[in-house]
Amino acid sequence: MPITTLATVQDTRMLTESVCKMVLFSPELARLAKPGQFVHIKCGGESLLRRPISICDVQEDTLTLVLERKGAGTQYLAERRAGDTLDLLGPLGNGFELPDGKLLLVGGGIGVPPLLYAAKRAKGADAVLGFKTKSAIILEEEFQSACGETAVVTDDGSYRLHGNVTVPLREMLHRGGYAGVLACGPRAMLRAVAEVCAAFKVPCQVSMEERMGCGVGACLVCVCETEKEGERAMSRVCKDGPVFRAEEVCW
Amino acid sequence: MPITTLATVQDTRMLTESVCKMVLFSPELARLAKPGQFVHIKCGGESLLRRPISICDVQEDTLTLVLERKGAGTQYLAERRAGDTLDLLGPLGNGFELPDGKLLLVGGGIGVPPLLYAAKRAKGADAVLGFKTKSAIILEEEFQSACGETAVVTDDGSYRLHGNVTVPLREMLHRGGYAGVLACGPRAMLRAVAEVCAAFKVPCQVSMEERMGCGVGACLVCVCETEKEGERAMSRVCKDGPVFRAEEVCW
Amino acid sequence: MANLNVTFAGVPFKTPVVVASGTFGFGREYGEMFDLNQLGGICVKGLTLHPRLGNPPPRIAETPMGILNSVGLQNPGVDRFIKEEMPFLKTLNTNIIANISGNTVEEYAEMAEKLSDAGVDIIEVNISCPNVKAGGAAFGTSCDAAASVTRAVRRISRVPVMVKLTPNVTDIAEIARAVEDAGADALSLINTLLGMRIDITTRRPVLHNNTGGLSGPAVFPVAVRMVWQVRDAVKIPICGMGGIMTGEDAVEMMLAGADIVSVGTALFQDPLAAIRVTEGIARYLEKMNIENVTEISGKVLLN
Amino acid sequence: MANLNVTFAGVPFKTPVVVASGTFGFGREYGEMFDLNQLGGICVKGLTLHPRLGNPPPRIAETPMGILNSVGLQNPGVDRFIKEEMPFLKTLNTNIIANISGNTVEEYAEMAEKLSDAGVDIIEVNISCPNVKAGGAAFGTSCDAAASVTRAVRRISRVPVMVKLTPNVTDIAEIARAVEDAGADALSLINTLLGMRIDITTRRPVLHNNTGGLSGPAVFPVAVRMVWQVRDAVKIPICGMGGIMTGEDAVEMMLAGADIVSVGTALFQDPLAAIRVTEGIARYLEKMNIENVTEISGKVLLN
Ligand SMILES: Cc1cc2nc3c(=O)[nH]c(=O)nc-3n(C[C@H](O)[C@H](O)[C@H](O)COP(=O)(O)OP(=O)(O)OC[C@H]3O[C@@H](n4cnc5c(N)ncnc54)[C@H](O)[C@@H]3O)c2cc1C
Ligand SMILES: Cc1cc2nc3c(=O)[nH]c(=O)nc-3n(C[C@H](O)[C@H](O)[C@H](O)COP(=O)(O)OP(=O)(O)OC[C@H]3O[C@@H](n4cnc5c(N)ncnc54)[C@H](O)[C@@H]3O)c2cc1C
Ligand SMILES: Cc1cc2nc3c(=O)[nH]c(=O)nc-3n(C[C@H](O)[C@H](O)[C@H](O)COP(=O)(O)O)c2cc1C
Ligand SMILES: Cc1cc2nc3c(=O)[nH]c(=O)nc-3n(C[C@H](O)[C@H](O)[C@H](O)COP(=O)(O)O)c2cc1C
Ligand code: FES
Ligand code: FES
Repeated sequence: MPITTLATVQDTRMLTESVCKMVLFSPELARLAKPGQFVHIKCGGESLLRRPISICDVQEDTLTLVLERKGAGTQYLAERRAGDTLDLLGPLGNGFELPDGKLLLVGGGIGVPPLLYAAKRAKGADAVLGFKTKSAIILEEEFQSACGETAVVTDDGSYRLHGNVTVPLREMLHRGGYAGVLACGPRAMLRAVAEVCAAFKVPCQVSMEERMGCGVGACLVCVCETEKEGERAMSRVCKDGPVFRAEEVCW
Repeated sequence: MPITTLATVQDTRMLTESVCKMVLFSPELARLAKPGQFVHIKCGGESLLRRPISICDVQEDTLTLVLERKGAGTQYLAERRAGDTLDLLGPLGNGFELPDGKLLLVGGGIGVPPLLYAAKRAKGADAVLGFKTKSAIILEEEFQSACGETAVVTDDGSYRLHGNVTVPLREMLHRGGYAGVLACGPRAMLRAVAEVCAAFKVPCQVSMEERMGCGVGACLVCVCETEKEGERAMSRVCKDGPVFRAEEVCW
Repeated sequence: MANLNVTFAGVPFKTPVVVASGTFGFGREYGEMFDLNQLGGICVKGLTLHPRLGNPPPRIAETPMGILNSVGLQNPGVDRFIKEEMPFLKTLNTNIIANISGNTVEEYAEMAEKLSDAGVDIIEVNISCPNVKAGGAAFGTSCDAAASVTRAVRRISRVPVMVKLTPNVTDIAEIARAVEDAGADALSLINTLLGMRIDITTRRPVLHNNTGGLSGPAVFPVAVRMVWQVRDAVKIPICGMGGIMTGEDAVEMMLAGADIVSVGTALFQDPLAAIRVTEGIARYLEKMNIENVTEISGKVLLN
Repeated sequence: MANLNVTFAGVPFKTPVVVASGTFGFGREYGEMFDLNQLGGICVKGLTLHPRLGNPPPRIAETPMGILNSVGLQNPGVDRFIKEEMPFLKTLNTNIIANISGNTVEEYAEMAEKLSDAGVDIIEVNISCPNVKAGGAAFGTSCDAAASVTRAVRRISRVPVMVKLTPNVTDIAEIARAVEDAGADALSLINTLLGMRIDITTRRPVLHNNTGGLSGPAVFPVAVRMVWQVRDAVKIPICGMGGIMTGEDAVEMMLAGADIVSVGTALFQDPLAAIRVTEGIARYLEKMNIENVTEISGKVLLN
């Protein structure tokens, strides 16, 4: 059950030139939030719409968000400082299902953050993280301490493995032992991950992105085409998602 | 010649529950500003229009403004703190003519501030200041030190003289010795002052208010009906005014 | 405490604040966040005779103090609505307004027939959806077409009929009169203004549908003007909407001529917006010493 | 440095950015603040055959990201404009666009005759002013009336004729086609959307004229959509306007179909807005490696 609440910014830090980590004090949300859920944040008086941001981590009374400065809304968020308050609506969305057993987490770019909280709540996890280039890498240490194994790839080979996430993904699935794959990142990456998982017959959950209005499932603007038991539907990313079974998404 | 400039807030103070005094660092504007002129201030990203505020005083490199919190724009201004910057367009308008000789300044409510700078620049001045009630009185001491005599009236008699500004005005004009009257305040007050001055045959200048767009004379939204040598015109408060000869205003 | 009761098209409303079609789904989601019985009414997501998947995403774009949407009437169809949603909606102690769109006059009539005994309090005839090809706005931009839809629904419906007007017309008063003459019990306005945004990096329209409907504060002054013009043109009651964010906005819309108001886009910023608007109206009435909210409708004093 | 030259209706423009009629007076005031020769053109305050005092104040009201104005064509009349303002304007190295409004077709024609030899580069025929009773928008809402004004002015004018369209119509493309067929050399759009604000304390409309014209960012998505629709309907060039605040906005308007753009309300927030818009366009072109600004007009890629 989502709530609206004013959360106080406790700490902010730039992780890269454009990615900001923000710790918010909000005991209620910290209590309610599950991995894969998100909050819908009011970005001052100039933006009419809230902005959806995934919950990256939860610690006692605080929520950690990691966000990339893109347009006016995320710019506003990145400018907040300790002591400022933010108007949050959340927790929203279904979140990841965490089956018993070890999980393989696959994140790309700004899709990496929500997987951290999943890593911490999972009964064992390995991770494959993909970034454009070395300077875009975020949260590597956090994943290393939360996961058994953490593979990092960069598109340009400027750090660790060269190439895309499907390379280590294949290898690790080949080795076996995973109860499922959770993926978050650009659509093209998710699709590729879904295909690999299908080939390996490993259940895969993907976290989708779409532009949102209400955030709670009422306005039907945030849809993703899905097919379940032969029935095509326009499912709501904010309510039926953001996490979908990969095989149900019409790519 | 108006300029746009970023001025830094040096100091703010509430003079009454809703009236705020603000000192701005702006050497260029301080150099250019004449009594009776105003600045047009951008009030954050939510208000499309700037807000016109009279120049209350000028001191070396600073400008003093006194403003009343009414709607969103003045609320924004009243919330500024030392170190914040404001985007100003100014100095605007014609300002008061300051004839040689002693002047009588008549101010009502939030119309009082611009007369202070006039008092300081005039070759001798007395003042009549009117307020709703005792708690609304502003700048009394400043006028007392800048003027020979300062009469204060309140609508409800809660301080000094009871009644409206025309009572002391008549008395003082009766005594004589004034080269002119400068008035700023609500329209009804200005009209009454103009009538009294006409009866005493003392030249009277009034500072008018109107809702503004450009502030520089280009858009013609801020007009005041005037008549000069038999010709009726819609004069621009921002450019032809805000100060008009009382006898030219079509009340 | 001021009295917020309004009788609108013969239907008693506890408060003059309803939520706008398409912004509130069928009520369940916001029902998790506040007590729906505090609302004057719920106008449900636009219904069509057959289920519709709507347009592909993106379906929303932000504009200065507004949004564009191009949902395209995604809905389960009127039959599943009656079967799956009305049982829940009937448990509520608030008015239910069914919003219908058809491809033909006959479809409108068929839906009205089905809904008349389904327990809805009012049928809102949407002749103004900018996001569908057939039907929708095509009916709303011509007096004849608007009148014929109204007549057909009015003849069949056993509940009051409210017709929703589009702002994308030269003369909204003319359409309003035609709809009144055709028997409408009430009018609602405005639906969205047609708009477009283009991403200058990709050169593509932000909305997959290229254009969409503009709502939110940006359209408020247009909505107030149109409500005022329509108030002047017809005698039937008006549900005013378009950019209402606060109680003050609602009062302004009522002074212009609205008997009740709808809150839509504001919900996206504040899920409790409709309640806050209601409280704001009550505060205004108290401050101004006005006993009944009905006393302010249409009471603008022209210059 | 990208090339910003545009030939518009046969007239060379140094940059595609002009200032909108009614927001820039006759240029003198802003001329104190920046070099007017940096502008692509100046569209002067709307002129009428005889001097007009305009409407009583207040003439402006603020709305969410917009303004309403009801100036009502205050101007010294076309003769005094030619005598008192043109000598100054002719000293400038930028295009001068005369904006004219008439009560009758004959008045429009008479003004065009007077202005043809006065040194203006383009005559903009305003058939869209929402703030005057006679003339203005009445001509802009009917294809026949719009065409007959256009025809009359086109017959007489010895400079290119640009017709300014009102957004307050059901189908702007239809009007645009009628005006093109009647011989217009160019189109400009949009003029203001009719709107209203009411002060809820006094219950009076904020504007003395009760209603006024909405401009500024609030209308931007509507303007972009209309420019796109009109681009699709006619071949003659388009001057796009309505809510442009930044270079990015101007690019968006050009992608939708504008050949040049006008900046109006933005000047009230930033007197140098037109220059900033010009710089923003140049920056975009450089970033995207586009040599000529003309390459982006109408180049939206539809979904
Ligand atoms: C469920 C979900 C979780 C997300 N989690 C994160 C996160 O943890 N960290 C992070 O940096 N980003 C996240 N995003 C993306 C983030 O919401 C967008 O980057 C952000 O909304 C952009 O807003 P803006 O004002 O900066 O950009 P603008 O482009 O100015 O925004 C304009 C409009 O488009 C919308 N929009 C633009 N890009 C996106 C996008 N990619 N997804 C959804 N809406 C978009 C905005 O919300 C806004 O309504 C998430 C998106 C979704 C849907
Ligand atoms: C030449 C001039 C000098 C002024 N000097 C001062 C001063 O020194 N101190 C001071 O407190 N006030 C002064 N005012 C009045 C001040 O400009 C308004 O109180 C202010 O604009 C209100 O803005 P708001 O956003 O708070 O109110 P809102 O009512 O929310 O404003 C809405 C719109 O109406 C306009 N508006 C509202 N009231 C007025 C008004 N009285 N005059 C002009 N525009 C108005 C606003 O500028 C804005 O565009 C002056 C006005 C003028 C014309
Ligand atoms: C996402 C969205 C979906 C909408 N769907 C419908 C609809 O199905 N039927 C309808 O009549 N109006 C629909 N509308 C229009 C609203 O009911 C309302 O008329 C409009 O949004 C103006 O009000 P607002 O500014 O308060 O949102 C929709 C609006 C939005 C924003
Ligand atoms: C104060 C004001 C006065 C205007 N006067 C005229 C006019 O005289 N003639 C005209 O054709 N348009 C007039 N307009 C409309 C503008 O030229 C322009 O079409 C409109 O404002 C939209 O552009 P913008 O949003 O950039 O201002 C006026 C607009 C404003 C704000
Ligand atoms: S954002 Fe409204 S349904 Fe998802
Ligand atoms: S505000 Fe534009 S002319 Fe005065």
